[in-house]
Amino acid sequence: MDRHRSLAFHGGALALLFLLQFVLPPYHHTNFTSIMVLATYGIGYNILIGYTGLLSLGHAMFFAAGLYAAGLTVHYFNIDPISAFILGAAAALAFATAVGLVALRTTGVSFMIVTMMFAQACFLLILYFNQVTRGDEGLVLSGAARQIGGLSLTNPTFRYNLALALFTGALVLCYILIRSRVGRVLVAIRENEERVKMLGYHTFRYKLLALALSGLLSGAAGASYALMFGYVGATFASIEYSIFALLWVLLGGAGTVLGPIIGALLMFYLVEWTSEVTQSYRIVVGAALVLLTLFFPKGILGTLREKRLRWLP
Amino acid sequence: MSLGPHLLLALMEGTVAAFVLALTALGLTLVFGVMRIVNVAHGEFFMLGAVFAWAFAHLVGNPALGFLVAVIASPIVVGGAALVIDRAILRRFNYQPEATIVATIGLLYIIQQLVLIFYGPDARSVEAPINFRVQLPWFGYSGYKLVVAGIAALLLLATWYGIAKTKLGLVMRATQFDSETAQAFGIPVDRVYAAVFALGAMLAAIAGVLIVPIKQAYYLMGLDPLLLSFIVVIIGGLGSLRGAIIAAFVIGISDGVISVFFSPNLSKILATLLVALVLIFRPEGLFGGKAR
Amino acid sequence: MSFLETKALSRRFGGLTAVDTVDFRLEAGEIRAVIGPNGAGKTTLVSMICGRLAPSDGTILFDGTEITHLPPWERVARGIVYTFQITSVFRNLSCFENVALAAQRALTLGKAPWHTVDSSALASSVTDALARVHLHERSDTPAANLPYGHQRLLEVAMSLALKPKLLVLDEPTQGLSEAEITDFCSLVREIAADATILLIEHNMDVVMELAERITVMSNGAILAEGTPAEITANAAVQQAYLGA
Amino acid sequence: MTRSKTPKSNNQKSLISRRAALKGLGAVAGGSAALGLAPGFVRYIQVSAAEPLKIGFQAHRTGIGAAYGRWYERTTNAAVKLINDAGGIAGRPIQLITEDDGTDPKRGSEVVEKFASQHKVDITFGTLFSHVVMGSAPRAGELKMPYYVVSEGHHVASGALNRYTFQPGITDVKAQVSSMAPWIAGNLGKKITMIFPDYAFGYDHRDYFSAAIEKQGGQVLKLLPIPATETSYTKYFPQIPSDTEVLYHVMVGPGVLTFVKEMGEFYGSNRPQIFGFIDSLEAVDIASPGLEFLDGTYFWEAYPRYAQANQSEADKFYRAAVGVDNNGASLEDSKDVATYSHMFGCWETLYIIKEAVEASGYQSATAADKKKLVEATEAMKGWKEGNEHPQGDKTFVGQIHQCFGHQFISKVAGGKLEVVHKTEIADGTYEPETDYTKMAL
Repeated sequence: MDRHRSLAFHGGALALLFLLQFVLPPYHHTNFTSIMVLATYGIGYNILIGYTGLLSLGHAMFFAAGLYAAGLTVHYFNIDPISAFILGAAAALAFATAVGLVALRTTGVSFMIVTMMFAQACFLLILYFNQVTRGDEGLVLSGAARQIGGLSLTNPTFRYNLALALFTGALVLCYILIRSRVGRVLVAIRENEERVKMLGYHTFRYKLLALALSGLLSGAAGASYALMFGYVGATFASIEYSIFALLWVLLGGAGTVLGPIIGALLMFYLVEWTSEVTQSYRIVVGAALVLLTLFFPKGILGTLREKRLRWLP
Repeated sequence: MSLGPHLLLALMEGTVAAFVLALTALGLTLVFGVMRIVNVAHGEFFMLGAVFAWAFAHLVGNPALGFLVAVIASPIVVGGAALVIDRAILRRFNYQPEATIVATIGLLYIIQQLVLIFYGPDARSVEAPINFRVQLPWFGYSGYKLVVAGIAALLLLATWYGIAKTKLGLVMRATQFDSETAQAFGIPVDRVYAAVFALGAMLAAIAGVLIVPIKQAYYLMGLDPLLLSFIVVIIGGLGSLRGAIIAAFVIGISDGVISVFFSPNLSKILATLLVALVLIFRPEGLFGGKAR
Repeated sequence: MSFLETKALSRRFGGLTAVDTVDFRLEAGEIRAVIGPNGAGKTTLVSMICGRLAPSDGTILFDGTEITHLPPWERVARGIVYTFQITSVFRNLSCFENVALAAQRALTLGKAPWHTVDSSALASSVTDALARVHLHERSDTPAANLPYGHQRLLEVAMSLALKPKLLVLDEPTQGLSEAEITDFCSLVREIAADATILLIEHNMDVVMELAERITVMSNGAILAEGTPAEITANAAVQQAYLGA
Repeated sequence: MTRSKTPKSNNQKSLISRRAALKGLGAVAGGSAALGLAPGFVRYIQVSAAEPLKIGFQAHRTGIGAAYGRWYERTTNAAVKLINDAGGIAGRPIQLITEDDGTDPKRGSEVVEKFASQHKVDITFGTLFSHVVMGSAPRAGELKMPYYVVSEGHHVASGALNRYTFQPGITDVKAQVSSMAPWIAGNLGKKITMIFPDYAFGYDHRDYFSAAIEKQGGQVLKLLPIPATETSYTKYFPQIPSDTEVLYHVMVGPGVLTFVKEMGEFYGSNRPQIFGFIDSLEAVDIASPGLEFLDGTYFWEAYPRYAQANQSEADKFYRAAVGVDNNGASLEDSKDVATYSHMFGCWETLYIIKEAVEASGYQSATAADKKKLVEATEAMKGWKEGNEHPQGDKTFVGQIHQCFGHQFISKVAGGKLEVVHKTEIADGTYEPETDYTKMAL
């Protein structure tokens, strides 16, 4: 019963996103496209913070790994977007695994600090190899290189549906993961890692798996962003983009499948509206973070789940 | 310039940077040690120290007197702000570590933007209280930088004395060791936390005041000291005061030397790699105890 | 050769020696109680046996092989299972899910994390374990909604689902009512039919009722060891612990 | 252009004047919010005989570009007012719609999108920082939105962008630095050490100046890139080879004053020739305490900040219209120094847009009309000095969408900049690296 309700809820959300493309005005059409890509990044982040209980402040490095792996190969070697996407996601997966092998040796706040530092080192590496990356200015991918089977990635309808497909894939992956036995172990690690260890689990491996999957989704989102919007720049590796993921997930509800997209949507339009009346959108972001921790530590969906929708995964 | 003097200059620059870094990182690690929380807005306290130093120096007018006022008043104001933050926010969710991280990220944004609104996007300088140039046979050097190193050394000593020898320090150490037992023995843990949080902020603020005649006050200046402090506390062992100070010198001086001979970006990348190595061989940091 | 043996096992915390060169032996099938005043080193000793703490010195042998440096999950795989002193069930999960976490582990030992589990085998294993502690009817109740005594039983069920050879119970009866304690004792005897039991316990009635042999610790060392009768008669124990 | 310019140094401005400035900014923000509402009303009313021509202005109101953005807005508003007072463009008044991009490339492309889809503007213009241009231009190209940037980066002329992106109002960095080389080699020395920011803007200097000075028989002895966040410079100076004849600096970031001060401490009175790009000190008062060390050094300027003895009528007119005094500071606040070598680009670009719209017969925001506008812009050859182009004559190369103008070299004397040399346009021109006109429209 709960299972059906939950399937209907998420299926309904995806159907709504599909239908929205027919009614959204062009500006919001493009915004939704980019929000779905960024929400995929959010889902990746959520697997780690929401379901495994690991607070990373360096996820922009995985997003950037996908962004650069896909972007640079398209720019320099002219490979096709599908291979570039696969390459980007794979690069992020490998990178996240490598980072995990070191960073997961720490726990709690040290993990946060270490991920943040690694991300900053990646940001500096991008600047350091400016001959290749063009540093902060970044690279523009030509429209000609961004074609899949004759369809241009600059075509809004095509792009919207690709973003939707990416988001759906991430959502389904996340949904299956948390319903699986592995997902149960991850949640148990979030609740009490020591106990899970004494139940005989090699918790390090599970955390590594969570981080790798999280990096994979972040990187897939990064690669898609590069290919769909044609720009690759160091800004996306900055700490700000790690904080954004945290903000979306916390706002939407950590440990809820749809939380990241709700958070990303709300945050986008909150900044959009406030920037019309004030230039201080950062205060809005900051206040949102503080107020969330004080009054809604579980985020929107998390609070809903607590109050009524107990079946929400 | 030949290698010898070049290295000397690098060492001098690195040492001055290390003293300031040690003060900043000490504040961060003190807060972690006693309260078990990480203050991501720590760099903003550093920045606020610098910005208020500009404001006070500007109000007074006379450089030497203005700086003197700034050294005393700026940390007090910043410490006061930290107290307000502690009461209004951190205490409400009982210093829960993850919530603290998120809330202090929020504070980082809020503080930066408030400074941008009321102080502006400009970098503003404060005149050094003493202005002389030390002429070495090979190059000239700012006398004020040597003064900064001296003051920072005194402050580090004073902090050590405060923690090791005074009653307040004893209470702090007791709370750090076991806050529940401390509470049971009648130590007002709540107030100790507030005091420690304020003290941590004041240490960062003083570092900001000292640096402002060298580097100017600028609303985005907090990120670098924050990241460097993070590197320092991880290498030194979270919560270890001795580790933080030793690591500050390792990082400060090596950063000075590497960035003189190679690239500053490279030196920061190398520092991060060093952290990775430390974690592989000693996850608890070079001087950290095993996590309890 | 003993089922479990420690040789000169020590653990120091800074300047404090919590366990001091302890030689401890346990035979298969035994119910052994470890008693001693607070701070005697009981929990430190069993923590080293389960792998929660690394020893400072000494070795641990289990079933003929050295396990001194094995991580806890490998010890669980060999059959050493620890039941927490402080109740550590997953409060937001149902009883079934709690035990399933353990059962799933037992069914996938030595396999990769993504290995699938046959759900009917899992279900029967969980139901078995719950039935042994008489919680099978509350299978869908969230652990948080159970009364305290039942949470302790759930904790035991999780351990049982791991198919222990050596079950370490750390103060299992703490906070239980008299009636619950009686039930608990008979449960332990049932378990002992196919597992060795190492019990840390403060309640002397429980100890006397259950233990075949008793080890008394004091100041990090073993003060005495013997049958309940021998221990009751031991003057040193009376002086140090029973407080005579 | 990509640099952390915002942070100009100014240690004398009082908090009071800062507040006054903020009030002003607030008013601008409020005004433009009102403007943001305006399009809706205009559509419904439909009374005006001439439908306004909507120009979207992508402004750096916040983020690291804020100090520059402020002056870009002032210059743009002044030019729009003049054009509208004189009857607008093709008889239609300009309706300027300003959106903040936060000096962020992602937001930049969203702003372009918003202009095109929501405000339905005819033209987008005014972007300064390179990374924002790079982030926004692809979207402008996809939307077929004519996009006129005022960035001075070499990105347009290099062929990295697209058929819809132009830079007709300001000479690019490659041409600027190339035109400096002959004079430096001839007057200051041939052995050069370069200090430049370690990011894209600095790389243009590094690559194109090195090439240009070698052509003059000179040599770059040492390259010293400085990271964006650097605030302390002493450690870099020992790396300057002692046989350096000319120190070439284009320092930006929060620490420009520190840079000069520490350079003074390091060298004392015994210094090489020093040549800098005014980017180092845009929006900074040359007479600030701490900058005395720069006396007798040289600067590139695109447009002399201080009114010169032979000041043109056009410059007088331009200064008065924008509200800049003879020292390059705001008429209202003599401490509020303009970004004089860059902001003229907004002014001139608006007049070029006017010319292009009128020449193309552009009517409405249709694909066909926008194509005509692009082709008309590409067909232009250059402009003569005058009130519409106060900085001076320019040539325009349609193939690469880039203009070329005269550059100036000024010497610091008594806290002011005195022009000592004016380059020829030909000093900076180079072979086209691309041909946008061959791209599909």
